[in-house]
Amino acid sequence: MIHHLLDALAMLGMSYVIGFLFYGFYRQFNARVQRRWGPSIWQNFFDNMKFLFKSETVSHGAMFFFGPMIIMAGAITTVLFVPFLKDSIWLQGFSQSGNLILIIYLLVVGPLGNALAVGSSGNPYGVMGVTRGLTRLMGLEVPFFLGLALVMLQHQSASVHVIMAAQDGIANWNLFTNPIAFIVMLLPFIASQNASPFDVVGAPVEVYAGPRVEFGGRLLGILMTQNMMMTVAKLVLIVDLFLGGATTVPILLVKAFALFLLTAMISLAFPRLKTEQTVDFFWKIPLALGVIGVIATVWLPWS
Amino acid sequence: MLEFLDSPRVFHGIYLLGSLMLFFIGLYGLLAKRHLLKIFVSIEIMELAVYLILIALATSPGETAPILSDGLLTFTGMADPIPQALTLTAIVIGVAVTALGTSMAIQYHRLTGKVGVGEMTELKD
Amino acid sequence: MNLIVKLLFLALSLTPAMTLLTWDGGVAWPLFGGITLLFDLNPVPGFFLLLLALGAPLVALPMLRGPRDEPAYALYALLLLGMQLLLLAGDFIGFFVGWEIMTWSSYLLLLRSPRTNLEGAQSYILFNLASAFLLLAGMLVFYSFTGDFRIHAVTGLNTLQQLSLLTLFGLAFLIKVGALPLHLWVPRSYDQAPDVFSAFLSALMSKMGIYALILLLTLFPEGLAGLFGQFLKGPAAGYVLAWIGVITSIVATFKAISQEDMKRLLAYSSIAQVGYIVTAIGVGSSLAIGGALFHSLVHTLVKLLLFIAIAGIVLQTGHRRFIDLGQLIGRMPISFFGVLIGIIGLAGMPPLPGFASKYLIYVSLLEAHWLLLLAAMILSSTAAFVYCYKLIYGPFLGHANSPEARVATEAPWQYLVPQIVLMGLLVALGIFPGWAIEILIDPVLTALGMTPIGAPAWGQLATAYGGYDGVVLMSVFATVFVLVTAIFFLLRGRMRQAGSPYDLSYAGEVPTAETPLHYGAGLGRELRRIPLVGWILSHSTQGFYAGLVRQTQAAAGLLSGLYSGNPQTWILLAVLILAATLTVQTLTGA
Amino acid sequence: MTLHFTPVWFIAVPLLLAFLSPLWVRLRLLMPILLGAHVALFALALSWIPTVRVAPLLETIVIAPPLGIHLHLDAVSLLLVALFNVAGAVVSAFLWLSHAEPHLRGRPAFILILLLIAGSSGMVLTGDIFNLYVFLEIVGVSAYALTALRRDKQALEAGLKYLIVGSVAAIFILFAIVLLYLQTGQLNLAALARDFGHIPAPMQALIGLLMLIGLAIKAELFPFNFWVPDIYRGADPEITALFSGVLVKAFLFVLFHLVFLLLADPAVARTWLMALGATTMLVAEAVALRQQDLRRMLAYSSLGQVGLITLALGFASEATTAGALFHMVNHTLIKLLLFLLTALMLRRFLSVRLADLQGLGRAMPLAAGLFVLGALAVLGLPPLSGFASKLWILKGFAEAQVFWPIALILLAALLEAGYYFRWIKVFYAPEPPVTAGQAEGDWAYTPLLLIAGLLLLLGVAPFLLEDWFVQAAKALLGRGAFLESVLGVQP
Amino acid sequence: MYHKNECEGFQCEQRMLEDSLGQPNGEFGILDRLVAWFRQRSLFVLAYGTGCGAIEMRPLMTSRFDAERFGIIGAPTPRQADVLVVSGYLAIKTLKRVIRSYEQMQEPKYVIALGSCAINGGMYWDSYNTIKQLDQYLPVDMYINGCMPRPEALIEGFVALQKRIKRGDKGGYARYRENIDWYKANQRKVLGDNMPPDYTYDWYHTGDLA
Repeated sequence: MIHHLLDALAMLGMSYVIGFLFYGFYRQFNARVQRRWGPSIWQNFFDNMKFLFKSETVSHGAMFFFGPMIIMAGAITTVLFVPFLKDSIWLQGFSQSGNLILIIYLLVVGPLGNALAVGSSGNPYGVMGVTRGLTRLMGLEVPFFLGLALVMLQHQSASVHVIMAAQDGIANWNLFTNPIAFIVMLLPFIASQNASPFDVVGAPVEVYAGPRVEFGGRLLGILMTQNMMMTVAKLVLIVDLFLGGATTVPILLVKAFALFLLTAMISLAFPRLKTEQTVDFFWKIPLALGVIGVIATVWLPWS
Repeated sequence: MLEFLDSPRVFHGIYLLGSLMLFFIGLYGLLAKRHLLKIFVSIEIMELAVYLILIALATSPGETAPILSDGLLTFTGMADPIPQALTLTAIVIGVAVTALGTSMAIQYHRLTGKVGVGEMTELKD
Repeated sequence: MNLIVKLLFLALSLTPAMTLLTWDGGVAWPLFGGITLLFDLNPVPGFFLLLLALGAPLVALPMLRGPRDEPAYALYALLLLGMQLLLLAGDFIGFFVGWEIMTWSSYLLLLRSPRTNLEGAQSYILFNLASAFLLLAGMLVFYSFTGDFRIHAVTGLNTLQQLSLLTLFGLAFLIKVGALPLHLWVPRSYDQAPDVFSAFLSALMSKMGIYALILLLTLFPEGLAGLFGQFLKGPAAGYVLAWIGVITSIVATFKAISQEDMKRLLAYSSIAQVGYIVTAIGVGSSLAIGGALFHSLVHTLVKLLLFIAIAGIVLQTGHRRFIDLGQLIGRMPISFFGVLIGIIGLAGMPPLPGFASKYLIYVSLLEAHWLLLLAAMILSSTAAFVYCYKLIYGPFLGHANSPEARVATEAPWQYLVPQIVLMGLLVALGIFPGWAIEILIDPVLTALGMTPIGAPAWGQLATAYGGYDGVVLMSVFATVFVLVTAIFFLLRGRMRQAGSPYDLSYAGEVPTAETPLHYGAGLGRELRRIPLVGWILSHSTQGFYAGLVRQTQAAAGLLSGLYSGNPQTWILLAVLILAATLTVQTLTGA
Repeated sequence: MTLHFTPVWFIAVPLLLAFLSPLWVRLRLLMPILLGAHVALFALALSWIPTVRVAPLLETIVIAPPLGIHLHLDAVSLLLVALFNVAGAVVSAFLWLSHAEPHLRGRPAFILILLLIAGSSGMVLTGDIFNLYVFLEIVGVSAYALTALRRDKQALEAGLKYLIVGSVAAIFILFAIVLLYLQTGQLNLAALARDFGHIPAPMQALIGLLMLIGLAIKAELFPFNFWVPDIYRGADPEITALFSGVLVKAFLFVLFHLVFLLLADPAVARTWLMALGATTMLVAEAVALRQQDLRRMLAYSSLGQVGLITLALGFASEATTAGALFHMVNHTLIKLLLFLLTALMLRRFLSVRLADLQGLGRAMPLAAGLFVLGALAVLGLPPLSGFASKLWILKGFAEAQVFWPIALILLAALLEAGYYFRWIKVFYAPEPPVTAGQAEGDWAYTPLLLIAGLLLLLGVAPFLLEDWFVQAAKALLGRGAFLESVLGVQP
Repeated sequence: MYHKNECEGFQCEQRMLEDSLGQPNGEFGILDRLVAWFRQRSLFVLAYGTGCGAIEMRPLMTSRFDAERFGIIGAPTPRQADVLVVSGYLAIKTLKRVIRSYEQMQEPKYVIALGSCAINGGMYWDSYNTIKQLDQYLPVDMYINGCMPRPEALIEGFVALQKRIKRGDKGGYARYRENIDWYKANQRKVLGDNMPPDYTYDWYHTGDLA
């Protein structure tokens, strides 16, 4: 019990810390690409803390308040169901009670809780943002799931543990044994991280109508927190699935950072797409790749 | 000279031809005439043609009426009685139908002033 | 008197439950000419009888609201009778009798709604009768092959015979479940039916089609697998069926998103959900059938819940369009929770059981290696989030858009009791998916001659691809939720309730009651800009069926020209036909 | 002295009553007597069931067949006679119990209805072809007169049209009879059946065609049934109920009786008759889709059912025949129900057009409910009797592995549903209709409820009559047995 | 509250406003210090581009001046913003929007008046439809002078604000709350009946203070 509690706390703390550091890094990296200094690597932490300690928070009713709580709970649950380490009793959370498909669905709890709260605020711009978000979700889930399904099929299991355990040695990483799945899944993964070029939903700063239009103060702080934790959960999940997982925390950090760097570079290289362009893109390019992947790995006789 | 007419085939042929002509005249009237009474007349003509066929073809020349009287005590040489009975019945029925039809036509004419079968349009939807 | 009639009706609505609990032994009813109706309770229909037993009283309760309506009560009782006959039938004739009683009594119930229009009613009855007649044709073909009306597996059929059976029965049942492109009647009738009765239509009657589809599998010795060989790791015949199901669900989902009426939206969502079940039946493995059964169960509960909640809203506000509602969350909190739980179940989110059933179906698709189907199914189930959101946003969140929505009060208790019961059932099933598997589904699978799925514990769902633990999931989520909320309140700072619903950050502008702030009806409209969705939404089968009706009418008009009012024409025709036939006879015969 | 019951009673009693009717003055007794007569004859028919099961009953009049006239009571004719008397009883009960118009309760109506039933029974019972013609004309005359009984423009027009077309049909039939007699010298049906095969083939064809067209006009088969909707539209619905329930059935029976008797191998005519039946059914059901007047719609529906029965009888297998006979019974009951309901509606709203019957379900809930019941039965939906009979027919086809009639029958049923349910929908429209006429007392519904009960009973327990239908089918198809019973020889 | 008897007119008001600056915000413990530090390190700016000063906000965010290194970044809505930058002259019509936006911000919140026009009317001193002094209507925390100020000046202003926040100074929002009647009276003077609705501030009256 104590072990579980400590383990869970460790996972949460780690995901939070990694989360704001990675985000800070991303902002700095972004600044350097744009030839400026950029904020400190801790900047996201500062922002988050500031919001969490705002002295005033406006609420628009019970659902508006509970929405972020649901999101936060969903995010924490997600983190707790993703195994961070392989062959270890630590940083496992409750991942033995879950599986990949469950995690994919848990990833969606956040957006839906958010949607409830936004709707409750009564701001139509927020709801427009939510619709954009759900639309994007609709676009990205198909290739994302297809890529992961290829991995599940490869290992005949939906258990992250099993998939992780099967990838001993760098040659057995799914990144190399099933590269097409990785490629299929990569861009949707970026979109699910709410990163450019698929970030029109949140559209930081520029577009008035985002899901968070009505959130301020501590509720916004909660939303930021869960976002960072969720990002880490997703990164770790992909590391588990494609990069062979990690046996120790440093290795995990390295692998996650490498993956993060890859996604960050892709993000920075492309301009933003409109929602329908995003969806159309996902249903054309990654999905077509996925279909090719399915044909190559399942339909053809050698498979 | 006209003996050949007494041979049954010719005799029957003539009657058949005649009654068929009658039948077709009736049919023509039925199809071409518009007046209700004319139509009834045509129907009657057709019916009569059928009776005629029956009577004529069932009777050969030289046969007598199937009535036992005036010294005729046997059935030899008599015509087949059944067609005659049938025809009598049929005529009665035919008359009844025609009478009914005529009375209905008259009543219809009194009500509407119409006599033509083509003018009957009350039942059109 | 009033009370007695209503209590009697309520008692009648419990008959399926009584049948389920007290049935012992078969009943045979000879009809004529060697046709004997056999009735007995088997596990497979028993499962569906359980759904009926659950749903019937829950629908009956809200029906009691308002003035006494004996015809409706009587028809409802007849409908229940028909469905029980259908489920108990051991032979096709009994099945058909039940099927038809169900069809026409539900049609008459449908007519009791003042909103039913001619198109809706006609499409309902004609599609359903077409389905019934196809079923009858299938039965007769079956009879001519086997000389027997009993429902049993037939062996030794050639491909053509199998195909004809499969086509006739398949079409019949696909119409009943509302598969594309035979779904025209579904949205119309679910929309126009009396509000509470829509729940019955969607939740229970569509399940009869599912039952029939499962029954179809048992007609062939090895299910679909024995028919036309394998495709990948599943039956090839099922592959087609599965695609029908998936395409149905995709199209119906997008149609649902574009609806502006709550009940129509739910109708399309029913089509979509049943599409998943059809897909699962197409896969045909024990896991898939288990998933199909589980999803039937969940869909029944969810749709009962949603339709009853929506019926409550319509009752209280008189509006059914999203554009006329809004902000009912404070005024109808229980209904709000009903719809919330309902859409979570509908969207298949963990931890509610909708996820468990979808999980089984996904895994069965994976096991069959039918990944494209899996992707398509994911598409429709993620797109379902949009309409689920629309369903809760439209009536409950946002701003009230009509005077009635501003003053509405919570629905009467007759509507709330079923909702609370259903919410409880859904949550319980979500926590204990293994229980449902063990107790409800495995006996059915065993009866179908399949390997039971089994569950290590009541809280756990286990498959070859791994499983999850509903208890852990639920407790983690609940604990975290409570803790997060508690911690939030520990933080310093003040929560302040916005002084007005119009206190919105609205680019500095001040919105008023006149400002169009409710986004309900337009939600999802922008999806049209996505090429695929736009294509789907701009096409409909309605035109085809309307054209069919027009052509039939035109043909009827042409033929009715023959029935002129002129006796001479009649006679002329008769004579001409006589002459023509005679001529032909003489020319050919002589 | 014991009364000697013979089949002649079926014809003699109504005729006697009809001709004696001027003897009593009290008009109020007419309808009870009519009802009583039919009920008594029905009871008489029932009492013969055991006898007929053993062997057909031959009632010779004056001279023994084949020379004399005789009545032939076997299972099938007993069935139809019983049916006709039920129909007569129901209609007379309805006329008695409801506020029927005076002309329908007067002496002429009394006489004509009796004549109609007597003639129909005669047609079914007689074993002599000329006698058949006589009964046919009796039926015809009474039908023409009944049609025109109301004596307004519409009724007279319908009566005239009916008379013209009916007479022509009678001429065709008479012509055929004449030719038959000239060819064989026989009038007895059994003897004709024996000798028909010896007639030269072209003459057989001519006789067959003449007979077929004459009877097809009478039995309302396409393309000889164009008169039907007009007549059904013009006559009173109570009368139409008799036409659809009794007359057509009698003529259908005569048609098939002759076919099965005269042709040693009914397969010769099978294609023809089945084609006729199928076309009749499909055309009628299609045309009915567009009808705006209830009487017309029911007329077409009636045609459709006649087509179905023809299709099934034409196939001439035992199962389809039994089913078809069952369907005849059902159809009679259903059409009685529907036409009598039409009469009620007509009295209430003075019109039975679709637009005028909007929301009838509110003004006349029982009538609307019974209409629904009738519609369900005619569509062949369980648990009503139409289902059992249709199933029997379809089962017969399925047993023989002939599938196209099944497809056509189901298609026709679908079309039929298309218009029946349109009417039902309109009946249950939310807005109540404008009532112009008088409301009806509850007693008028008694016979209708009786029929409804019968429909339900026969639907749930068709085995009650199963044996009778099978016997009847055997009797209808059993040419050999017929010849043997009349002529005493095996052909 | 505003005491009329101590001094007169504009001077008096000015003194009162300046007095309230620089007073520590009650107790200032370790947690408060930390929080104040986080607050100053992360300023989300709602840049209300009322006039030409808005032009100068853009370079501030871009590569050359890069305000993000100070933790200053734009915010899309007033709910998320900490700093309201009123950049340039304020037409009466705009004032209403600015007031509403300010009231919708979550405390702690700060106002920066950018450019002469917002501080004292500037070249629009005698315009009929602009206001002259923003601080009569909203509590300004920082005045950045110039017509227009350069981005460097803006940065300096922001940094000065950050210092003040870090010190735990009571922000202008406290002043606004305390003197709400005065501010509202001023606003009503120019806006007349066209005031923004009450519900964004009326809780100040109910004693519902933090």
